[in-house]
Amino acid sequence: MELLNQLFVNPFVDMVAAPDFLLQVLWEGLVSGVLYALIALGFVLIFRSSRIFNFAQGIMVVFAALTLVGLYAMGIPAWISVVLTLGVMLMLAVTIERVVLRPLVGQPDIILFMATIGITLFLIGFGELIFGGENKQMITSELGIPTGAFELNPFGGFLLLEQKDITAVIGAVSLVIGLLLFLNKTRMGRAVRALGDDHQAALSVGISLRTIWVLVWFIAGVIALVTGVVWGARAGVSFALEVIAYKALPVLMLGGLESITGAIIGGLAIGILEKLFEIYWGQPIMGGNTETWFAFVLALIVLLFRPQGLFGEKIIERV
Amino acid sequence: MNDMSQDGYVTEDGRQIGGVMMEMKNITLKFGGVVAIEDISFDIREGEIRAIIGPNGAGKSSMLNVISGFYHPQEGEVWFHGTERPAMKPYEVARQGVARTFQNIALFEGMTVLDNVMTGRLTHMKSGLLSQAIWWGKALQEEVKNREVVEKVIDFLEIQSIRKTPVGRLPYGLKKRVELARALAAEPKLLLLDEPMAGMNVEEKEDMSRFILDVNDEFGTTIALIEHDMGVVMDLSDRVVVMDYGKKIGDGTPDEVRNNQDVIDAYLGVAH
Amino acid sequence: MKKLTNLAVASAIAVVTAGAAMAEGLNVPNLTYRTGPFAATGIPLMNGQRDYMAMLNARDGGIGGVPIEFNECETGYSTEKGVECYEATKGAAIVTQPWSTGITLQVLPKTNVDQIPILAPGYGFSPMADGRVFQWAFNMPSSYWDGASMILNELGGGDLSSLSGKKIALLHLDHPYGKEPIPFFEAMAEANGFEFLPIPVGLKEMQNQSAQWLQIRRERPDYVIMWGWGAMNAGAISEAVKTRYPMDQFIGVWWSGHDADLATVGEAGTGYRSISWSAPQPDAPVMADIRKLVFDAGDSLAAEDELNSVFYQRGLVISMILAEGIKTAQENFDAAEIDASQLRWGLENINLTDERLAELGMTGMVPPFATSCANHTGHSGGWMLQWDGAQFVPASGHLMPDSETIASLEGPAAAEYAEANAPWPVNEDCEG
Amino acid sequence: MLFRTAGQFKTSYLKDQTLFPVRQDAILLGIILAFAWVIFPLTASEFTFQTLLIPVLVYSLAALGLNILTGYAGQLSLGTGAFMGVGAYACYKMITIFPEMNLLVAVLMSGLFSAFIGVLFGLPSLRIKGFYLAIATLAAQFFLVWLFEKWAWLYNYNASGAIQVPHVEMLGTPVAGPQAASMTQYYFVLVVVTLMTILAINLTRGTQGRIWKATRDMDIAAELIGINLLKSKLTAFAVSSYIVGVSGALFVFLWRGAAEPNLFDIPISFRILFIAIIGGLGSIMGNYMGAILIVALPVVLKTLPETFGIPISSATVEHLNVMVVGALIVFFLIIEPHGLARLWTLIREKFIIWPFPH
Repeated sequence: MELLNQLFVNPFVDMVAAPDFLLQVLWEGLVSGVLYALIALGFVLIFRSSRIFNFAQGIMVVFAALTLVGLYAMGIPAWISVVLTLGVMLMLAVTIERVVLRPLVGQPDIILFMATIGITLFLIGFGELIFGGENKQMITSELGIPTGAFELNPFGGFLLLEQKDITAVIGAVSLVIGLLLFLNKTRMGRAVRALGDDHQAALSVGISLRTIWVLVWFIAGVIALVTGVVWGARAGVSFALEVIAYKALPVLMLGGLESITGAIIGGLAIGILEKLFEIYWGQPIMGGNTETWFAFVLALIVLLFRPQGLFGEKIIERV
Repeated sequence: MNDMSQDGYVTEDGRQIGGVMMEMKNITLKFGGVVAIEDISFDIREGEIRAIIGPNGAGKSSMLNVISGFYHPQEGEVWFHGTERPAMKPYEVARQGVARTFQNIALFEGMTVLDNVMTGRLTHMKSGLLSQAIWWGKALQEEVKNREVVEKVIDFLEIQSIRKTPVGRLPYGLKKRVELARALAAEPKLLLLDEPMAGMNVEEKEDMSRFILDVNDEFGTTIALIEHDMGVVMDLSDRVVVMDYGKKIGDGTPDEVRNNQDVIDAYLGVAH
Repeated sequence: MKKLTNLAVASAIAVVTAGAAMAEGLNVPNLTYRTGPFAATGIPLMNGQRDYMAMLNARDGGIGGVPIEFNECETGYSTEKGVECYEATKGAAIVTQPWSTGITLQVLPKTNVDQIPILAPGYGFSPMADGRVFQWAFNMPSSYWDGASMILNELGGGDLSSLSGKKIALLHLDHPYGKEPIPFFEAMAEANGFEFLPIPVGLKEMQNQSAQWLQIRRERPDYVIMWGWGAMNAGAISEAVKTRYPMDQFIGVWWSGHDADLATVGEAGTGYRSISWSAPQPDAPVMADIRKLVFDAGDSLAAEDELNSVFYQRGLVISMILAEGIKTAQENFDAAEIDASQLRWGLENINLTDERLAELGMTGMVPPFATSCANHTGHSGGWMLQWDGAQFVPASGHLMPDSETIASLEGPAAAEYAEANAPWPVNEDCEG
Repeated sequence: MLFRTAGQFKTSYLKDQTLFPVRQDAILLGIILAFAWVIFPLTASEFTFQTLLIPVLVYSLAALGLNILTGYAGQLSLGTGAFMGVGAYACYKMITIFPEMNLLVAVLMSGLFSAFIGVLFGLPSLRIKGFYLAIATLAAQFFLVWLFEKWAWLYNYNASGAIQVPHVEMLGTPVAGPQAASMTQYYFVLVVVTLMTILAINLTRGTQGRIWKATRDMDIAAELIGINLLKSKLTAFAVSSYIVGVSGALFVFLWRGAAEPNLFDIPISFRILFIAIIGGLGSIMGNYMGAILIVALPVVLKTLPETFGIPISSATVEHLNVMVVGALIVFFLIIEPHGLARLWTLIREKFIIWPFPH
């Protein structure tokens, strides 16, 4: 009886008792969700265009952020550092296409997946060798990101919205809009989209497969940089960030590997639900830290009922 | 329908065909809103070679998948050996003695020819995990006994020389033959062949036809086969079902079917 | 660029040490972590340790005329790699410095067999203070329980009963290190009637503690004590600022008092305190030697602004303690080249008085303390350091832990450990 | 020359199915076994036992377990570490509850617990496939490690949350705990690993092996020829998790001596996966080759520059090690996606037909 109360009654009583706190929880969840969605988006783009499950996406986030901070530390002005970092991400995309993807064309999916794990390790070692392992500060104010906070007072309580979180949300939304415009309105973009459906069709647009792959990996690099900046602004930059990359995986399970909408909605849903669960169930009943596994277990349960994910199309098996 | 007695009939070349082995009654299969098979009934008799033909997209493969339990029809019944077959998993159907080949070769690419054919024997193997792990007792006896059966099939299909070759390295025609070997190794009561001659040259087609006839002849195996191309099938089969757009448009001996106006229209592509 | 020069310097030093490996010397390896998620806090400490030994080598030709061979073995704070390093270095070494509570716990039972002292200054298993049971382990000058006790004493203004009815949260790393003070806090909570609330931070959540801080906002504890490390510290402090938790009610253990962690929030962190058994003394004579003989000579891996930080200078203190142990042993056994068991005796008989500290040029960097056969910690006490918006400054007099209470907990815990790991040798010859 | 197979005929099916149809292979194995059982123990130092020999064996065994699931049955798992943890904690609980228990029995039994948990987490594999399943195994990884942290009963309410291997004797000799000699521990591990390897070889070359491989290569066809996919996959999860669990128990009891929950976290899962990939998925022998490479690489990287007098800091070595492992994975995938084992097979085939390559 006591357990039932704790499971089904108390959490909701708590929510109603302190609505300002609930709003804060939702906001915190939303901000994490935006970041999960961004990382998942990078995965989806690459998966759609090349059927590669890019495990390195999360490390690219750290690598991009480290490069940015590292360049700035050398005395290069902030915005020029951003441009140079983009250059580095482009070089990375070209290198990966040339050194890893091209020789592995036509290999089974699992082999390519393993190769991206190899890339992940390489980038960790390389990044730490060049930039060192210590935690660095993101150059938040140098990039013009406001660092203050808005305090709202709903329901007589208080709700604190950090300006850099708001910037993160706005940045993410504009990035997604930009990306959708690119995919839908430009020739290159349409080629990338078509690639997801049919390689031949994509080629008929007249852009080589290699160019598209480099492009896609570069876009993933840009997304990584944006993610790195907003997350770094919250928590600093070091390879300890890689753990957040794992959170994008259950997002992909929920949203489906190929759905951009799925990545966004899945990311937000997981961000918010895991926070709610941790605060109202995990901490009071289970000793806390449930965020490490909640998203995975949730995705697993959803998948049991919908094996194609929430936004995937129903799979008809053929012989 | 043919007006044949319940006890079977005698074919043109003088073989005695037995009673009904499998009967499809009013099968309807849909995928979402798409109707793949619409109200089709036919039967397969002991010892006969039964063909299902029709143009692309006629629903032949779907029908074969219904027989092997891979698809479950929304309406209709499947009767096997005189009893209605409940909805069952494909592997349960296989254990009832139904073996098959596939339109797009479905061999286990990572294994040798011998191992592939041995998988055909799995429905006959019963030894436990422990016995297998210590490679002793029942597992060992089974291994040898079943190997003997498999070697007979290998001899029969003349693939002795490629026994230990990984399947991935074989040319197309040989792969088709290995697939047949795998199905035969199961010693099936009913053998389903999904376009066994697709993509073959004339010589290979002749080889395959000979094997099919020999299988039917030597082991008395009942065979149901699907073909896209009418020519070869007409010579092979005892009775033919013709499908078009998910409907049955003809059923009977090759001669009857050949003279059926609907069938001629379907093949010549008369507008519907 | 800085990084590259560092690399070059590191390489050059490695040549020297590799050369030294051929010569006879005092082999004192350090199991460092300059990589991985905890590197940020590890690097300045290890730079300090290294530079002190380099200074001794440059100034005095080592200790007692014998050069010190100070080799590093990289663990990345991974227990597994740490044990590997322990195995790799223990052959020739006279001491092992495991640098992680996880590694310490793992090698602790092996040191009895391998007969090699573990030096874990200010970390490891608190009951290691009991030298009768833990003959080979040393965690001077203060154990975690000392730290916890000093914090509570400061919070209670010397009278723990004043904490009655209060709620005290422990924000801790969910790792052997972070869990170490929990038994002490639990015992104290029960004895003094305050509510104790442990809030674990998983290794994966160090940089994303919003859930923990939401919990703090909900529970409204009167004080938050932090047992954090690596990226967790900076994460917690910026969350605290964000949650508007009053900084003067937020106190960290000595490993949560790293200048760089507070620098991320700057002014907003003003008032945050950290208990410490060491304090930076920029004008201490020893710093002049370090600057002249090591830093200016280009032998240091540290950056200029690191030299006056709490952690770098604590690194110096740690190496000084080891050097004192070696020196004590050399004098007692009248031998320049000492072995592991002689060093054990040395570490058991350290007597670091004010006079000795002045001699070393380190007055005020660590409180005086003395060890004995039975007391491997020394229980030096410490100071509160407070962040003034730009750096840590001492903000209290010399604080002492509640040694009686701690001793009453240490004994049984040590005995329990020995029993669980039976047969465990106990040194009965020790006099209190 | 070495591998001339002419003149070796098989006169029965059973002989054709022997492990080493080619006599030279059996001789080679004999030499390897002689090294493992006699020569290494006689010559190895304490350091070699602890940093090379024992870890190679333990990691090979874990990789062998993973390989059964991923290499043979085709189900990608990223949660190996957690299942090693289940084995380790199970063994710890059994030994502390029943101190008189024979350690060998405890180690072999601890696998049963991880097999059970493995089957539980394997249940979704019928509906969830490919990468989705791989991510689902991460649910096991994160949840179980969390449980190891939170369920204090598992570590006997120890304040540090870590488990410490108690002193265990067999026949009057210490085999686990601080007083056990490395050589004793090595032989203990060697016995278990040899036993497990023999069982695994038998399982994978016979009926069950064919069922798994069929499931891996084409699950739909496998089901249509009569394979119960759920049973096949669950058997793979069970056998794999059993072996992984046993390796976990060895990992803690016969090597590490203590363990904290995060020891079983993602990094070790990936390390085992790398061993299996680099060694060769779907190969038993590959696990050993992969483990030797992954275990020896950091040691070599550390000592090689020193021997040539090239100065290198310990941190740089660690960074380089991570980089090199990453690069090696990519390199091996490019030159031979099937790993070291396949590389060896190709070399061997060249030997067999030498000197007439056509």
